[in-house]
Amino acid sequence: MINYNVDKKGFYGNFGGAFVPEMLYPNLNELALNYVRISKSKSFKKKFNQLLKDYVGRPTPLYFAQSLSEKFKCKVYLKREDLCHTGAHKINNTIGQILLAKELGKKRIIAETGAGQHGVATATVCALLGFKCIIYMGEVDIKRQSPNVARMKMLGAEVRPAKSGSRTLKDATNEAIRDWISNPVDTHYIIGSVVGPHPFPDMVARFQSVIGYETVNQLNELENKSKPDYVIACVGGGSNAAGIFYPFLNDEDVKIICVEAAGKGVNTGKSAATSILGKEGIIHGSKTLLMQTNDGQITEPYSISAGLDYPGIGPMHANLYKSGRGEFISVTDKKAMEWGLLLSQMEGIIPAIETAHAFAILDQKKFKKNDIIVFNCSGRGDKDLDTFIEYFKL
Amino acid sequence: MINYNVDKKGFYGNFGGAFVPEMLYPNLNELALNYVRISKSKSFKKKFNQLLKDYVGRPTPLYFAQSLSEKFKCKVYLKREDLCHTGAHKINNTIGQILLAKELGKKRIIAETGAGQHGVATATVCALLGFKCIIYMGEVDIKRQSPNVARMKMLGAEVRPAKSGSRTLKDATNEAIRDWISNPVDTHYIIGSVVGPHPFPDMVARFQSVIGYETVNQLNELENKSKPDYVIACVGGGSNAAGIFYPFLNDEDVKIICVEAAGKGVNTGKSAATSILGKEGIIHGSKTLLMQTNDGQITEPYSISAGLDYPGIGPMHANLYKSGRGEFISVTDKKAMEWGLLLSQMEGIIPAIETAHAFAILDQKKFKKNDIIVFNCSGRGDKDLDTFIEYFKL
Amino acid sequence: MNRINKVFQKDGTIMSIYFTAGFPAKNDTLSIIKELDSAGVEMIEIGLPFSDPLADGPTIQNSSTIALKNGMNTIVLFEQLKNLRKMTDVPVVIMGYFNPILQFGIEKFCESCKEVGIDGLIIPDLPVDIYNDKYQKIFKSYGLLNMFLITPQTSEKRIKYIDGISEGFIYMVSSYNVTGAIKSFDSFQKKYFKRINEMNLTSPLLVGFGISNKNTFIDAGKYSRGAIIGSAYINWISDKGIYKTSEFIKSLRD
Amino acid sequence: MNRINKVFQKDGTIMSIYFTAGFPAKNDTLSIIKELDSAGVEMIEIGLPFSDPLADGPTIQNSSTIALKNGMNTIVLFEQLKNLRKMTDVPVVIMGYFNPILQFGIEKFCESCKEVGIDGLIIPDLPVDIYNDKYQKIFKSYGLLNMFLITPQTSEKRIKYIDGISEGFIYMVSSYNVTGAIKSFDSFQKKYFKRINEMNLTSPLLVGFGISNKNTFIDAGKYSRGAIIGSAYINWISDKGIYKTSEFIKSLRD
Ligand SMILES: Cc1ncc(COP(=O)(O)O)c(C=O)c1O
Ligand SMILES: Cc1ncc(COP(=O)(O)O)c(C=O)c1O
Repeated sequence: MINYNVDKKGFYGNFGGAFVPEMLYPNLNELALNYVRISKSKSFKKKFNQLLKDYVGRPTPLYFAQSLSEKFKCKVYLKREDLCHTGAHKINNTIGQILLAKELGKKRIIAETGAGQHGVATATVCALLGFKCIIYMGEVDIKRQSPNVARMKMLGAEVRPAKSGSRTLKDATNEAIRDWISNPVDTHYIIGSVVGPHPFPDMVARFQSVIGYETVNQLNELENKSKPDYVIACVGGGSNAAGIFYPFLNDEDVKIICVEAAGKGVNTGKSAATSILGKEGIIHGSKTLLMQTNDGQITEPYSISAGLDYPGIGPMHANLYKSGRGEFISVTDKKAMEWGLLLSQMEGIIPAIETAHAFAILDQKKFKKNDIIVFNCSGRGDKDLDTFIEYFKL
Repeated sequence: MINYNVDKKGFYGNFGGAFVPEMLYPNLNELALNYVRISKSKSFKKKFNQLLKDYVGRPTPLYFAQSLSEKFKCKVYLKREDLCHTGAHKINNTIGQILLAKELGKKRIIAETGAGQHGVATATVCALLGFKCIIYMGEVDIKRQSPNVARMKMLGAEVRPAKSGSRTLKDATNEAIRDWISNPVDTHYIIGSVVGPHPFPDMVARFQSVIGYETVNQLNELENKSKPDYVIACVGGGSNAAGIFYPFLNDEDVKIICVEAAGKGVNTGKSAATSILGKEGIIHGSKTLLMQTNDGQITEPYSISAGLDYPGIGPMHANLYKSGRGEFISVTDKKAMEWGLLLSQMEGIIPAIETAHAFAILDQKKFKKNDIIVFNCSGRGDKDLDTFIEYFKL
Repeated sequence: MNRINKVFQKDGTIMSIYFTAGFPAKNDTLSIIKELDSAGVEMIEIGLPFSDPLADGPTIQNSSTIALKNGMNTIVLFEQLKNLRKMTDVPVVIMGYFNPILQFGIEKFCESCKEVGIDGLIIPDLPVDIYNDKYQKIFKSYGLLNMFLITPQTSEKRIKYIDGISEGFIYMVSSYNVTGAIKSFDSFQKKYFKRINEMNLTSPLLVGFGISNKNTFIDAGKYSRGAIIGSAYINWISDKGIYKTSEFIKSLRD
Repeated sequence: MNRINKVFQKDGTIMSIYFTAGFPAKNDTLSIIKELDSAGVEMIEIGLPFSDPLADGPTIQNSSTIALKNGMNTIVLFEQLKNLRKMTDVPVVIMGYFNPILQFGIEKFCESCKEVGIDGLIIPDLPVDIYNDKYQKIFKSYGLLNMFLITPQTSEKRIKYIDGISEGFIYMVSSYNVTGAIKSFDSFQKKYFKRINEMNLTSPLLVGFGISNKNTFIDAGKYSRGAIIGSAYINWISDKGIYKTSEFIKSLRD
C-alpha cells in the first residue's frame, strides 16, 4: 500500500523537506523533534480538545444540503468549518500551534496571511493566551480583505504590510520568514497552511485532521457509513483539504478532489492553478509544485480570492497530484463567484470565495444517485462581502 | 410562587396582550391558537432540533473565560451565541418561525431589522426553505450596518428602507406591520425579538429558550450544578435575554441582570435605557414600558448599537423590572465600546456592540469568588467593525 | 340620543370626513370643521395625531408627523374644541391610537370628550375584546360610542361578536390595506361588501379605507350606509388648502 | 588547488565583496568584477538574483528585483562570465538560491561554472544535510566548493558537523538577522565570534551580514579570516555608481 503521509525525513514522495537557510535550522529542528511528542501528550490533547470544543465551537456540523442534493442528484454534505470561531478552519491550526509555542516557551508570535482568516485566527489565539502578535499581510490583500484587517487590530495584533513582489501572500510569507530569522529565540512562526519547511506541512495537517475525523464520526451517525465516496476541498496552500482528506488519504475507496483557482482562466496568465501551471521547485523552504518562470523565478499568481492566490501548493498535495491519488480541477473567478451567490440563495450559507471554488465542481462532475459527497465548507463569506457586492452590483 | 411566564391571555403581570388593529386579528389569532400545539408536535420538534444542530451549529459552547474570571475574581462563563450560523442568537427564532409559517401554509416572509442580524437570520432561513423574503430596515440602520445589508442581498432578500420617523428599528417595525396588514393571507411576519403583540413575545422566548436549556446541561457537565448565580444579557427587545433567562425565570436563586443601552448617558436625551426612561404604554401592539412624551408620542431612542436602539422592551422584561425580579443596569456607548475592545483583547472574541453592553457590568457589580456568572454572548462583532474602527481610530 | 345614532336614522348616503388635527396648521381644526359643516357632510372624524400610526398609509402618516411638529397634542386639541358645539351639530368622532389616550388618562379623556361634545371614538389599536373586558363601562358612562372595525378577513362569528359590542356603526375596512386612496373597488371587494351587507347586522355599516372619488363613494353607498374618507381629503387640502373643502365634497357627491 | 583555498593560505584579512548580477544595469557584471579586482579585494561573490530572497534584507531584495527587471538570469550571467578568467585571478563565488539552480539543471549549472572559472557556491537554502546526502558528489566532480553558514544559534555539535562538510570556508553569520548593513558589533556578537574562533575548526571563517565600515571590518578580522560585505557595497554603488568602487574598498581598509 502506498502511504500518502509524510515520511521520517519530512517528504511526501519526492516533495517536502526543509530547504531553508541555516538561520532557521535551530527553530525547525526544535519543532521537528518535539511536535509529535508534544501534540500526542495527554495534557496537550486535553487543552487542545477543550479549546476546540468550548472556544472554537467544535464539532462543526456535517450538514446535509437538501437543495443541492436534489438539484445535483446525489447526497451533498457540507462540513461546516464556516461556523468555527473567527469564520474558517484556520483556527484549528492556530490553537494547536499556540499551545505548542507555549510548551516551547515562546513569547512572541508571527504569521503571514492572505485572506486574513489565518491572521485573524492567529491574532485571536494570541489574545486568548496573552502572546504578542505580528501579522504580515500583502499590501494588495490588506486592501481587498479590509474587514479582516480591522478584526486583527481589534484583537490587538500589529498588521505589517508586505510591500515587495506581488504584495500578496507569497510576499507576506517571505517577510514572516525574515522576521523569524531575525528573532529565532523568543518567536514562533505560525504558518497558516500545509506549506513551508518540514515539519510545518505535517504539523498543520495533523491539527486540521480534526475536520476529517469528525466527518467520519458524523457519517457513521447520519449514513451508517464511515466513509464518503468523495471528499472535495479548495486548495490554496491546502490546509482545509489536508484536514478533511487526512483519515482517507490511504483509503483509495474515497475519491479526493482538490479544487484550485483558475483565476481569469488557466491560460490567461492570470491564474493560480498551480498543479497545471506549476513545475517542481522550491518555495518557502519546501520542494513542491509551484508557478515559476523557466529561469526558476517564482511568478505572481492571480485569483479573485486572496486565500487561493498562492503560487505553490503543499507538498502533500503535490504528491497527491503526481501520484494520481487526487483529482485536480480548476475553477475560474466567474464560476466561483456565481457559486458563492448560488450557495447563498439555495442553502442560506454565504461562503468565502475560496470555499465557493470547491462547490463549482458540481457543474463539472457527474455523480451517482447514492454517492455521498462531502464538501469542506472551509469558511464564511463575511470577509468577502465587498467583493461580492461589487461583482454582482447588489 | 410568582409565575413570570405568560398567562393565558397573553399577559406578563400587567404587560403584554395584543393591542392591534382588527386587520391583524386573524393572523394573530391563527398564531395564538396554533403556536404551542405546532411547536410541541413531534415532527416540528424533530425538524427544529435538527436544523439547530446541523445548520445553526448548536449546542453553542458554554465557554469558561479564564482571563475575565481571573481579573474579576469569579467564574465567568460565556454562552457563545456568537458562533451561531449568521452570527447571533437571532437565528434560533427565525428557524422556529419559518417552520411554523410553513406548517401554516404561508409563502411570503416579512421581517423588521435593526442591527441587521435578525434580517440576515430571516433572509437565511427563507433561502434555506425557499420563501420570498422582504426585510424592512430603517434608513439610518442601513447605513450603519452595511455588511448585514450586503448579506441580506446575497441571500436573495429584498431590503426595503423605512424612511419615516427616526428611520431606525421602531419605524422598520411599523412598516413591517403595515405590510402584514396589507398581506394577511400568504404572509407570515417573523418578529425578531420578544416584542409585539401576543403570541410573539412568548413564541420568540420559547424558540430562544434553547439557549437557557443548553446552559443548564452544560453547567451540569462543567460545574456539577444546574444553575448559575447570575445570568446576564443585553436587552434591546429582549430576546437573547429571554432565551437565557427562560429556565430560571421562576427560580429566584438565580439572579437576573438586564443590561440596557444608556447611549450618551441616561439623562442626556440620547439614550435607549427604557426601564428607567420609559413609562407604561403601548408600542407595536404590546403593553409594556416604553420611552414616550407626556403626550404619549413614542420618542426616538439613541444607542451606538442598532440592535438596542428600540424605545420599548418586551412585556416579559417590563414585568421583570416592575416586579423587581430582574435587576436593570444601563451602560453608555463609551463603556460598551471599551468593553468590546477589552473582550477582543482579553479573550479573542470580538462581540457585537449590543453584546458588549452586557459585559460592562463587570466593572459595576461586585461578585463573590465562587459565583458563577453566565453572560449571553449574543452575537459577534463582524457587523460592527466599521464602528469600532472609526471609534478607536484603529 | 347620541348624534351618531341620530344621523343613521335619516335616509341617504352618509359621508364621514377624516382629517388630522394640527394639519396643515396647528390651529386649522375649527376652521376645517366649519368648512365640513357648511359643505354638508354627515359626520366628522378628527384624527388625534400619533408618532407611530401603524394602520395608516403614507398620507395620514405624513399629516400626523407634520401635525406633531406643529405642536398638536391632546391638551391642545381639547382646548381648540371648547366651542365645537357652538359651531356645528354634525356628529364628531375622535379617531386616535390608544397610547396617547392612555397617557392622557382614560377617565380624563372621556370627561374632556363629553365636555366639548365629542360623540364617539375610533381607537384602531384597542381590540374589541379588551374594550369589552376593561373599558366599555367607563366610555359608556360618559355617553361615548366606540366604533370597531371589520375586514375582509374577519370571520362571520367574529363579525357577529363585534356587532354586539360596536356602538353607532361598524367600520367596514374595504380591503387588505392600510389607509390610502384608491380609484375603484374590485370584484373581490364588492363581493365582500355584499356578503357583509347580507348578514343583516344590528349596527349600520360605513365603508372606510380607499374611498377617494365619486366612483368609490357611490359604490360604498350601495353596500352600506356610507363611507369614511380620509387620505383623499388630506391630499386635497395639502394641495388646495382647507377653504376649497366644499368643492371636494361636491366632487364626490354628484 | 582551488583559488579559494589558495587565498586562505596567504596572510592578512580577507575582504570578499558581494554584488547582485544585473544591478545597477544588466551588463555591469564584468565591469564591477574589474573594479573589484583592481581595488584589490581577495574574493568576489556574484549574487544570482531571485524573486523571493528570503534570507536577504531590503537592500539586496531591492537590487535583485531590479536585476530581474533588467533581464538578468542564469543563462545571461554565464554568457557574461565567458571571459572572466581572462580578466582576474581573484576567487569568484556564486551566491544563489536553490530554485533557479534546480530549474537550470544542477549538472548543467556545475558544468557552466567550471567552464567560466567559478570557484565555489553559497546556496543559502540548500541545507547542509541534503547537500551531503544528495548533491556533494556532483558539485565536487566539477571542482566546485560549497560553503555553508553558521549562526549564533548553531549548536557546537552542528558547527562541527558543518565544519566537516563545508569547503573553502565557513560563512559565519554575524547576528540574528537577514542581510543588511550595521554600524558596529555589540558585545553579544563579539562573544559569539570569540567562541567560534576558539573552537579551532578545520575550515577558516569569514564573517558576513552587517559589515559596513572600517569598524566592523576590522572587528571581523580580529575573530576570523575576514569578512563578506554585501548590502554596504550595493548601497555604495546605488549611490555613487560602480566606478567609485576603489574608494569604497579603501574606506574599509585603512
Ligand atoms: C475560507 C478559506 N478557505 C480556504 C483557504 C485556503 O487555504 P488552505 O488551502 O490552506 O485551506 C483560505 C485561506 O485563507 C480560507 O480563508
Ligand atoms: C447580537 C445582538 N444582541 C442583542 C440584540 C438585541 O436584541 P434582543 O434584545 O432581542 O436580544 C441584537 C439585535 O439585533 C443583536 O444583534
